[in-house]
Amino acid sequence: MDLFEYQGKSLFARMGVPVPEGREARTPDAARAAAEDLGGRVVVKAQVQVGGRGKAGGIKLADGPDEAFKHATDILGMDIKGHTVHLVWVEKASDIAAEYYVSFTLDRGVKKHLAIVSARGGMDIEAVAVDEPDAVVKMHIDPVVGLTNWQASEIVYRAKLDRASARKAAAALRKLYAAFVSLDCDLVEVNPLILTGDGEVVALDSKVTLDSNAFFRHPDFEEFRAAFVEEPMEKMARERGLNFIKLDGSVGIIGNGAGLVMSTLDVVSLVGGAASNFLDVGGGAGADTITNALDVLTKDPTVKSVLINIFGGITRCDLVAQGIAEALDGLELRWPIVVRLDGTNAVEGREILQGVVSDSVIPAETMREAAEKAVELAERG
Amino acid sequence: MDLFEYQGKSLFARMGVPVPEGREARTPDAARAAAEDLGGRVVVKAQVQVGGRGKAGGIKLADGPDEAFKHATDILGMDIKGHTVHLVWVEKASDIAAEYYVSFTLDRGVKKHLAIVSARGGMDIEAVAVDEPDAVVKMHIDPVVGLTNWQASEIVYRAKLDRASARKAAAALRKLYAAFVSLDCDLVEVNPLILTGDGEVVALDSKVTLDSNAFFRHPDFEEFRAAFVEEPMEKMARERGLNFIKLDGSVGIIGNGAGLVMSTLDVVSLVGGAASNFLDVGGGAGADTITNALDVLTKDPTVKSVLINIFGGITRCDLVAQGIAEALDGLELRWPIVVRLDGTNAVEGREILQGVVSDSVIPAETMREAAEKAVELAERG
Amino acid sequence: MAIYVDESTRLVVQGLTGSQGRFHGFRNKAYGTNLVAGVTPGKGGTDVDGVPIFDSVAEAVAATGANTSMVFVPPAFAADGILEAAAAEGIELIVAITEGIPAHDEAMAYNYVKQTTGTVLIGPNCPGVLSPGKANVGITPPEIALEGSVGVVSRSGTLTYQAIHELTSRGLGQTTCVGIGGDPVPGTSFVDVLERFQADDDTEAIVMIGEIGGDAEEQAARFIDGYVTKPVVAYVAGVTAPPGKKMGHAGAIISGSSGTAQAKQEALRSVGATVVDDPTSIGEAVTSLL
Amino acid sequence: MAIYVDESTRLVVQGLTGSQGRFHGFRNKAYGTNLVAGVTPGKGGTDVDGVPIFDSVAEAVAATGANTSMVFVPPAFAADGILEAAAAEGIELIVAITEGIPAHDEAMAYNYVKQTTGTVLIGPNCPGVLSPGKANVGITPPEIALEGSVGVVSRSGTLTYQAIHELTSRGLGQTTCVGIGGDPVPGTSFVDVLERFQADDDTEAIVMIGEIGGDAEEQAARFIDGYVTKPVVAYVAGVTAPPGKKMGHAGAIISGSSGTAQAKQEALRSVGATVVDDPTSIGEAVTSLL
Repeated sequence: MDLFEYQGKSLFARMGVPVPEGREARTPDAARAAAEDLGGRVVVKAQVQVGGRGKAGGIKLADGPDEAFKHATDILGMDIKGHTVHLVWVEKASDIAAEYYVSFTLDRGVKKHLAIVSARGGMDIEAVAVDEPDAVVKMHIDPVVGLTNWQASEIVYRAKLDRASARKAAAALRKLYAAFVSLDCDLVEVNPLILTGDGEVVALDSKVTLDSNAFFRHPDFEEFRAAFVEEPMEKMARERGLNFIKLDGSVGIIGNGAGLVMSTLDVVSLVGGAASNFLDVGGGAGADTITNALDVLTKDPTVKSVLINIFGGITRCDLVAQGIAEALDGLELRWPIVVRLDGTNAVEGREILQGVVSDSVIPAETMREAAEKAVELAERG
Repeated sequence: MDLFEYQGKSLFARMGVPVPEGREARTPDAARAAAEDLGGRVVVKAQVQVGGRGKAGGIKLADGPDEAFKHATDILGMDIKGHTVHLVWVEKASDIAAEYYVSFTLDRGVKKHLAIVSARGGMDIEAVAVDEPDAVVKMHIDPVVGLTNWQASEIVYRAKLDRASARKAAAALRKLYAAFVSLDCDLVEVNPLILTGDGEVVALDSKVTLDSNAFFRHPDFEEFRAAFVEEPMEKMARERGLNFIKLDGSVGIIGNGAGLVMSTLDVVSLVGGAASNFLDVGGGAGADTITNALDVLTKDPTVKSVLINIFGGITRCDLVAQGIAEALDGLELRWPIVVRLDGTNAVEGREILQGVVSDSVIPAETMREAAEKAVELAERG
Repeated sequence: MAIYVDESTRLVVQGLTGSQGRFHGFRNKAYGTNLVAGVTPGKGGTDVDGVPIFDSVAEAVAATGANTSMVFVPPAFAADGILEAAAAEGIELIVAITEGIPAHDEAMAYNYVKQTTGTVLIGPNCPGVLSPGKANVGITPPEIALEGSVGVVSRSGTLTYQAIHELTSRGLGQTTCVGIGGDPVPGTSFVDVLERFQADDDTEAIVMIGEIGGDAEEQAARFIDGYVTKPVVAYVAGVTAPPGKKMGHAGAIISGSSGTAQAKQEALRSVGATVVDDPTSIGEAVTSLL
Repeated sequence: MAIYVDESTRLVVQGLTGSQGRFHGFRNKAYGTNLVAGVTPGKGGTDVDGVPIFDSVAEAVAATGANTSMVFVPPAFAADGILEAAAAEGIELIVAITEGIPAHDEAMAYNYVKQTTGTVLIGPNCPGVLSPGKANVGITPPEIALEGSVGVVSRSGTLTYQAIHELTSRGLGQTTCVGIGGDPVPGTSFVDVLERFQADDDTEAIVMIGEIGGDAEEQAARFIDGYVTKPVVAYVAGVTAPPGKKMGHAGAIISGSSGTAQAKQEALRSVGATVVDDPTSIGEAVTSLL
């Protein structure tokens, strides 16, 4: 789960990483009040989960409350790369002496954590990494013991951060790493981590991705969602434990396992169609799960046909078929469903399916055949 | 540093290990007040840093405040194996369904932490270990990752603790281990860890030894000392950073390094004398350290002669000699000092010493010669 | 021959008393796998359909000589279960089926097991290992498999089944089918499995199923280039998938331009693998190479 | 020949800019040890009497080819310094002088270094290693040593010097003098050093200095019994010492009855070592055996 800047900063603050003081604002009036409350110069920052806010005009400096009101008026409702700004973060302006880049993530290739630090923080860190690789220092961290003090120190010096404040920078790295691990983040990125005029090291931005598999350890994290304006279908899918992504085509896809669903998308494309979504019911789906998945697709007006592609392993085909039968009873389905079942309890599943076969429920023998039928039906529908 | 039972329990409580509620009492009146405060039946427990309190009559059950007063009267001032009772701990009586033994310490031979757990807790766990080794379960813990959940679980089942409360017992083990590591203990021993009638797992006793090398991480631990009635010479030595143990003989010993000091004791004994103390100035002693060490020995009326045995490594003999010279100026020394210097800057040290040689400051060439002279002087003195 | 699991496998299932562990554990047993024990702390001394349950893996190994553990423990406790199995003397192979283990737990367990033991870990979040006609340790439905000479290795659970199905339906049997799982830190990589298939005399061709993300397929391509002489048929899912979640700038800095299905297909094609663009074509491609 | 340190030693000192590190580092250099670098975070780019200082061990190794590190870092940071040296590719030996490292830090560092590297750690809380005439890495005053054929190994700092002194004053030179340190978790044990002395052609006799507590001397006795054919002279300090601090019942359960100086002397005597009861007798005993 990707957090907004201000949410990530609240986690940093919890771990003792200095962040500028600030307030949330959903209206220009609230932004004015926040600026009054904070005093002095403030920065009004669009809260969107996409990079490039600054260039798009989503970050503005205000001399006082009136200007904060004006900037908030401009920024709220703005569209930044397809993301609408519903919220701004108003924070005290910082005195920036230097801008660093810091991130902690997993390097899947090496199977260890990776720290990336650069003294060339700011907007174009990816370009720096390509053009001046030496300016971007990487260090692997063994997840067994975590970031050691010597590593934090070495990376600060190797990346040539300001020497006078090196200990503070190393301390900030250790706290950010502690946040990365103890708060179960997939990513902690700070760009820029700044050095202030008076030698403090402060996180001026945050990009934090939480590992939703670890939410059982952090029940309070669910609260972050309250600030998200979620697309209704995605919200519905998430609440039902389904992995759903909206796409542009007309064939609704339901499958088990990310690989099989991706492959189904590919095959639908190969036979000339286009998927209207990616929907993975995961492993061990029961009848309810399938009914829920079909229910989600009923909310999508672009769907013209649905392809259910199941290869049972931990998932049992008999339960899938039962789910389809239950959905036919309980839901109003506007489109035909092509169903392909193989694997665990496929024979039992196909038997159940035989009982509900109709013009709207069409069994298919293979994945390719299923794709062809579904695309054909979508074109007709 | 060894803690009193109630101090160790305060650390357990800090880590979430259940302990009975209780109060300190230094007078019978205070014990009465504690019992009133706690209500119901209470246990009055002598706070001494030695085993076998129970057998010695240092632990007594009281039905109410008056009996608590009476028991405290008996116990306070009692001598238990040479330890005077200055303080009792009055705690709510527990309903004991089973008594376990649990400890965490370092197994030096294997260089890993060791958990020892037995369902046969109580007073004679050492005898159980000898007579029924299978009843005492040991498990090594890798200090790199610490006690894992599976280890805590396995040891509880292998030691045959009550199955119905096994999860609570495993949780208590994990918390006690967390105390052992995060509070830098050399030893955490709970005997007994009890199962109560209503299925709770509670630490009924504690034996905690803190690692004084780690006190820089736990500045609050110094407060525990306030409860100790320390022998004045030992207190003085500790405050001056000297490793001092009082012994029975007449030759005061000052040396650098535990091994050399022990060896000096052995040689003094070989040549017919007996040391009045063990005093190790440690590595890198300066002139002050030596002056301080001599000052400590001035408080000991049993000293008849002093042997300073230094083999310089990180310690510099010139600074040692300078310290002796300064002590001669600043302190009133009632006894002769035999000095043997070798190693780092020995030549310079011996030169400085030459300047203060007298009947009271006698250089020696070898350790054995130094011991012989010191013993002879002690016999004369 | 087969790799990882065969007639000598003596299987303990961690979580045999749960519904999934029981269903799949006994399906494996029904297939002929030597299921010797289950482990569920607190249920030691009981049994499930005659298979004894122990409180710990160590006790199970001591009592039954188990050499392989399958982990069906819930996500919150699965990494601990992997550590337990790895610490038990005698367990040589751990197959971790559990999906949804927190990433940091998984990374820690993987590295610690590697640093302190010689135990092989497959998974987590994988369908397990099936050596047709010999043993099944995992959740792959065994009826779709056929004994033969094709080695199958896959990052994706259900696509593994799809691949096996395509082979079997064309009469192409398998030596062993290995699902390495799609999690960020798989215990066993494509390279590990390719190395075993290359060394296995009975394996004549290899089918490899990849997907977008990470660089495991690119690593596999480099290994194939240097060490694999047997024909390889590869399929990579996700050609039309929306761009995957990128881990901030960090992700881009780590991976550079790699990670797309197209880049992976190209890497594999460039080292001589036959790359198909539809899983339905896998069987045909293997037939043409044998 | 010599063990651990010799003319090929290229030494980096962690903490060379501190007063102790500087005094001993340069005493080692004056003895002929090839001191190539110092490490003090924040002082990289400076030098001490011409020896360059780096911010990290890795940088020092990269710039100077150091293969041995001596740790003079204060106790609170010393375990971290050991981990740093062990992680630096090229460092083969770490000699940790620092006294007073918290026990848990030490135990963690020891086990992690052992699990993840092949680096040899001697100490902490030790006087280091001196190969007379070749190199000195530590705090042993080198003027007391003499090149020769006796190997010295000791748990006690100052007693090591005493033993060397006794040998030298009788004209008995040493191949190498190794102080393994008296801390609860020494990186190198008696057994490790005995094994090297046994394998070293130039070492003709071994002097071993033990003390009360632990079971390192008993382990050494078992090793001597099985593997050491060279004469061993042993001294154990603490015969008349007050009973050491016993770690509760746990200590008694772990150690049984061992740990006393008498038990250690007996164990060593029983395997053929010559046990002396006064360090002054060490030289005489060695003379009688050679």
